Amino acid sequence: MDLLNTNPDNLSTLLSWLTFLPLIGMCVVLLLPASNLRAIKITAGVFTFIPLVLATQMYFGTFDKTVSGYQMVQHFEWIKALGINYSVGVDGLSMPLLWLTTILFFIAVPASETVPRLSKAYFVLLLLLELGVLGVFVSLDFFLFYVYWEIMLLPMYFLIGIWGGPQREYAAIKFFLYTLAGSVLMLIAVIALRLDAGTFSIPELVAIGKAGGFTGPALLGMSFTTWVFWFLFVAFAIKIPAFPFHTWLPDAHVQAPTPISVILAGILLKLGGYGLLRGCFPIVPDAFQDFAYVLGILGVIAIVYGAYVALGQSDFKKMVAYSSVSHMGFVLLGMAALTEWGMNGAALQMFTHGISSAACFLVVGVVYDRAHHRDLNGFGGLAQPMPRYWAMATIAFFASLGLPGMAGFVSEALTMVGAFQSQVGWTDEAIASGWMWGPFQWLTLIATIGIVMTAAYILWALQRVFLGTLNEKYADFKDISAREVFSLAPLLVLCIVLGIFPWYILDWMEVSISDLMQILTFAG
Amino acid sequence: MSILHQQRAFYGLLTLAILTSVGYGLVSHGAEGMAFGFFSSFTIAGSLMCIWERSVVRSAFSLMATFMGVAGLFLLLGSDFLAMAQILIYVGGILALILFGVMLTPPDLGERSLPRIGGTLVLVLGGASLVWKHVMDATESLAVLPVEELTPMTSQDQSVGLAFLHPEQYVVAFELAAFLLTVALVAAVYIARRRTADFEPEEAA
Amino acid sequence: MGVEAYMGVAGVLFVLGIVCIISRRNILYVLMGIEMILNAANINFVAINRFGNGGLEGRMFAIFVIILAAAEAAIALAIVLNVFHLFQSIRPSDADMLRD
Amino acid sequence: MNTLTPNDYLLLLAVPLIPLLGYVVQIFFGRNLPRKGDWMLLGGMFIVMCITVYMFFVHAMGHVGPAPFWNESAMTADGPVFRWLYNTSDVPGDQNLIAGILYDGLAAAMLMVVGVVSFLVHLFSSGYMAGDRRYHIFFANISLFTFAMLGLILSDNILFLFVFWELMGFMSYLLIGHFAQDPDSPRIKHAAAACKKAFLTTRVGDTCLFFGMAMFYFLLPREYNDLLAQGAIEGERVISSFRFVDLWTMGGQIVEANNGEYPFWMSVAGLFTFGGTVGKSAQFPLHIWLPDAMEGPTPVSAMIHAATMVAAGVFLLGRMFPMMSPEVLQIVIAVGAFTALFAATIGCTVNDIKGVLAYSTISQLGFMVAAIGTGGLGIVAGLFHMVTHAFFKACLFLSAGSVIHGCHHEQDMQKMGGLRKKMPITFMCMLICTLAIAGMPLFAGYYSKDRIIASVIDSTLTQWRGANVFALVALPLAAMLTTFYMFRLIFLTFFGEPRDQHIHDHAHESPIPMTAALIGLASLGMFGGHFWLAGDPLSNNGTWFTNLVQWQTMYVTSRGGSLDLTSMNMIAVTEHTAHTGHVWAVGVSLSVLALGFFAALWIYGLKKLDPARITSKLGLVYEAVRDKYYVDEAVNGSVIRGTMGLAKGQKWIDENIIDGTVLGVGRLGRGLGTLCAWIDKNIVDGAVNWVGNTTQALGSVARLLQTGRIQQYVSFAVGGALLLAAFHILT
Repeated sequence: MDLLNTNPDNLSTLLSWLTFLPLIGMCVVLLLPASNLRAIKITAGVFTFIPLVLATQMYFGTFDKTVSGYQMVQHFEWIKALGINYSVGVDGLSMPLLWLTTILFFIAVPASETVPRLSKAYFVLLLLLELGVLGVFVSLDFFLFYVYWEIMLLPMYFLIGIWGGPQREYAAIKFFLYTLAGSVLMLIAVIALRLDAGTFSIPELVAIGKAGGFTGPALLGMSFTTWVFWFLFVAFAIKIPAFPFHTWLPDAHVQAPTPISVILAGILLKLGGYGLLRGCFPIVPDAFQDFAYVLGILGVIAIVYGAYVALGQSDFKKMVAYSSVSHMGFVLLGMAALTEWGMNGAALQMFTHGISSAACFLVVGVVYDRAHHRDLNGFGGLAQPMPRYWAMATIAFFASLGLPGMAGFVSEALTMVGAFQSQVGWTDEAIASGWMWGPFQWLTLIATIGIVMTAAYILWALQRVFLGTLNEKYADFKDISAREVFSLAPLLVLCIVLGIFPWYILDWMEVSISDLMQILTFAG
Repeated sequence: MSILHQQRAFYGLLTLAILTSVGYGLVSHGAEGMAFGFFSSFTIAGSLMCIWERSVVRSAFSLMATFMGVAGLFLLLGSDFLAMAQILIYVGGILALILFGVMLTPPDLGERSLPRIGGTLVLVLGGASLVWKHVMDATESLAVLPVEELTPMTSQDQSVGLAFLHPEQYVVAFELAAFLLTVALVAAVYIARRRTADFEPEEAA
Repeated sequence: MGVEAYMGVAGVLFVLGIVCIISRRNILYVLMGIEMILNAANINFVAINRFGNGGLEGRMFAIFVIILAAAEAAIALAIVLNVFHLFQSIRPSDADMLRD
Repeated sequence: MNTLTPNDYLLLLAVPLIPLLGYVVQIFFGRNLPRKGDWMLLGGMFIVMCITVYMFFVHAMGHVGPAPFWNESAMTADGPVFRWLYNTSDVPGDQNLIAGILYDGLAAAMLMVVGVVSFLVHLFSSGYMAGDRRYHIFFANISLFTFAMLGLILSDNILFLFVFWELMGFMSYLLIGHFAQDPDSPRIKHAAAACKKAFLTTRVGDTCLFFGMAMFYFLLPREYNDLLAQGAIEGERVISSFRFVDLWTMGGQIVEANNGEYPFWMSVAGLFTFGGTVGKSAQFPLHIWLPDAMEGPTPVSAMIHAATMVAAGVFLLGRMFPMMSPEVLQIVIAVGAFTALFAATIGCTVNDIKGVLAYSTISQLGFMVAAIGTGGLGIVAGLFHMVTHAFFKACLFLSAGSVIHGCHHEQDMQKMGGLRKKMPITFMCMLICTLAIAGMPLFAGYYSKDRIIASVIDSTLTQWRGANVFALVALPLAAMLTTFYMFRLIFLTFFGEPRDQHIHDHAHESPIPMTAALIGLASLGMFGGHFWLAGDPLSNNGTWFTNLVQWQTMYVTSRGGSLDLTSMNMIAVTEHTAHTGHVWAVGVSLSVLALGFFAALWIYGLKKLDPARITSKLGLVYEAVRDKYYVDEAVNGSVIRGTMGLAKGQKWIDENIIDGTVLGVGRLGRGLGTLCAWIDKNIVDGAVNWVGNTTQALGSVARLLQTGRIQQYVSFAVGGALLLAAFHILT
């Protein structure tokens, strides 16, 4: 199979258009006079809406979900000397996330009305961020992947650093250094792969990886594939964020303005997971399988630990931030299980968590815009003055809770059942003796505690904010405004529709996930 | 020695040098050699006199000899347009300018000091002779034809004129030169304009 | 006559130009020295052009040198007048305001 | 042998979809529909009731045959099939989840019960909730709840059962929390806490069920295929699936292959599934949420916390019964019996009218669970009791509701008294249902409770096991206490002089829709029992209901397996023991009834004995019982404070240790920074300054050359050039 099917006739420029539209938008916004904020908002809106239309048309139209391998590939030499070429393509794994990105950015623009000190620079950086994120999802050349990864980093730093809350500098710096450390590790790994395999292109690396063709030098006592795996894993784990590297997330979320934390939670966390499924697992599959149980353990720790810490929070947004840590733990657990349902669950969880956590952050944003504080104990009985807001908040939070009928449940159920089926870590004699209980079965059992605790902290928060006696300070709050509904409603509709018909996403992913599963050596 | 003797000795030596070079040229290369000898000695003598002369005016005029000598050499080398341009611009233009300069500045007769001139001359000539061999080696690398195979000299003023306006050749340089000259002219006028300050009487500083 | 002869003359003229600039105390001699140096360069150009492949480059270059020399002389003269006006003396050593 | 035709399935499919449609319409247009849209939902429920009753009589009632009617849903694809995970049919069966409808005896009975009870409760609440501010939202939530319950009953696989199971949990959260958003309701704070508590406790049970379900899904086919490989079972390889039909066949054949031995993991999975029932049907450890759930409006308590939702746990037990190994059944009996007794004792001390009914529900559920636990005919008794209990408990709650409605939301029995003249219809209905729950012959309760006691006696006689013995003692005692506290309630509310004159004067009979619902349920409570049996109550088999419910054995046998329930649980019910067991049961239940009634009459009716003296004599025991054995405090203290402590601890860990390490690194960095700064200033900077100074000194020397005289510069230039040339030449 010609990995990149780069024969000229199918060089469709659709993907390049999609990624570079925000850039054009940025230039247009730059040209506009800074004083005319309305025009800027409209242009930003237009230049996020067009990629959305494009992505939707691609998702439901041009993307053929039955064909395996990459589609809409565009490939040409970029830096001939180093063998870096601009190769762009999309497959079942990245298509839904691409669509999610365009949706969330389109929603973020109207949601930016209430950002303090809003200015032209904000929208410029926002569009640059969109370029970076779209680029990461479409790039098939590891170097291009890295370039977009770095592009995405910079605007995020400024967006948090300038328009954020009180300690925004600390949060921005912490976010920047954390992710930068990760991306440095990734760079080392990418270069090591390039030198060893002679190419940056991911499909070729995957082919070599599958054939076990890496013969690079050992480092720190680890074989080549192992240390490359660890470097890549740490780089992506920081982004997920996996357990030990997650402390930047709450600070970044608390300080970031609402639309930015919507994007941060909605998409940026998925880059880690996507990176693992695109760059780390298929390229060094045997190392991934050897250390799958470590990933599983980290995933479960994240689930349980994230849930407990969220329970202990008194800041509404920090609680939702930790809930993101907990939910992204499922992605890690699903991936580590190396089973069909596990992988599908992980990939679907990335999408569903994207929409549900974005909805939760918008909900927090709505109440923050009115009360200008996020202390959970300071609220009370908001359901009375704002009934429609309470209805939407319930749907959003119960979607992230994993209530059946909502998208969250499908992915969590898939991940849990997939993880339960995992035979990672089963010793051979255990299999022989028919004893069907290995480490991952224990991990799934522990993860159920996490699920119960998720219900606990969400319901407790809902009770403190919405139910009970109305705090007279908030008696005159007006209900959710049309603009806020415009941002929130599509996400909630998506949550419900995907809850009932998950195949809108799963069908798209099914082919590429089964391709990934072929890479596994033992019968997954 | 008194100044007069010095002058007489210097000019005597000069004419002697001119004659020897013409003679030697005649002997070694016939008519062409003679012409070369004459022109080259004329150039060098002119510049020597320019350095030697105490008064600026005489130096200026001696410079004219140098320019004429150089023009002659150009003729010998077959570029007649250039020789004519040399005479026209250098003698007619630049020399006149220098004379204006001389007129506008006070004469400073005592300024020449022979030992200085002698010292620098000896020094520079010594260094130059040191370097001369090296320069000669450098010219070996030039693709220079020996005298015999030279193509006969033909007057190329037609081609020079065309070259000036020929699009691939020098039309750009030509236009730029024209532009540069106008700018230089304006700049010179501007720099040397009479300041209003000159007209008010200056109080005691 | 060989090209060495012409270059010899150019060399001597060049040296004399430098001597003229350095030894005489009058700014005008600096100008004259510069003219000598430029002429020496011209001789070389034309000589090598003649004895070389005989194209037009050498001559054309010489012509442009001459043109520019003219422009340079005009500017130089204007500057000399100003110097004289400012320092009331035409000795280059007096115009040492650049020294801190 | 499937008697259901394709359009029957469409009819069945309509049953859950009508309330769903009603919900969607109500949510969007409820507010501005006439009478806020309650007639629309009421009409919808009426249609659903008619369908369920029609389907029940056409298919379930008339059918008396060996194999239960069922549908192979996906296989024969005559039933509507819903591909859930992947819409393409080329994905292998076990990867894609194909859900269909399983309409068998148990489902038929439950469907009818839920249909009837829901309709009557809708009718009742249209009157009871008349003045409520969020009237249309209440109706929307109730109809979505009905959708979830009907969906649960009809689902043919355990995953969809789980989906509707949790959806019901969510709806009970919203309904209990109904008053939590009503500013003028006095108990707004309690309602807020109660709904959260309800959801969380059931969520604990749900996760256990989820885990059990995952175990069955993964381990059952693996075991089956291993045995297949070893030749113990013939047939072709099996793919893992959630569908009940597959679970039963695989389970039955595995057990049979192990000649009756249940593999260990099957017991573990069974236990986890039972965890789900404990959570949802409020069995002993997880029962704490039901009494608090009384914060919700009374129709909610009637429908959700008496008839339907809590019965779902027992329904699940009925569905998953073949997978339960004998050890698990022991635990089931123990938990059921203990809950029955435990709740009954508390019931006697509660003064809140709905509180009494709440604990009575827990106790009755304990009866059902224990009955099913005994296996064999016990399943029939348990499920039958579930059906009758739904009717009379709903009626009891609704009558309590009308009492409360009459006494202007006064729930404390101490303040009531002598209301029988004021509210004759409510009194009559409540009396009928109390007789039913007490087990008076000819009333519904008698048949089912008597059968339970009979099955307990049978199982203990056939094999002397600890749990059975405990049940044998506990259940009759609980039955006696049930009669006692029910009649205590009747005497306190309806008989004697009014204790609170103000309430008594204003008490009034409820309006028509409420009383109509009460009469409907009361009649079902009365005739429900006899009508079902269509056979002599004393005989053991042949009753129409038994073979309706005993479908599993027949089902598996018809598929070539030999899953004999009785044999599976090794309770060989011989003809003889069945009969003697039954005689004993009738005797026990009648004596217990009499004992309970006269005790209540003695203390509360004729006021011969002052209850205060008994309680003082009992002293500490009474306090313990009255405070519900401090279970709430224990749970709050241990579990909830424990989790909160853990949460605060982990928050501290996260902030100080993990973040601490990062900050530590930061501080370390800063410390190093200051150190380096010092080094930098003194040493490095020192060097730089030194260099600076020396260069400056050299500079001043060099400055001498800067004479400003042009000629010197030219000479330097020429000198430099010459030097270079010389250097070049010499080297």
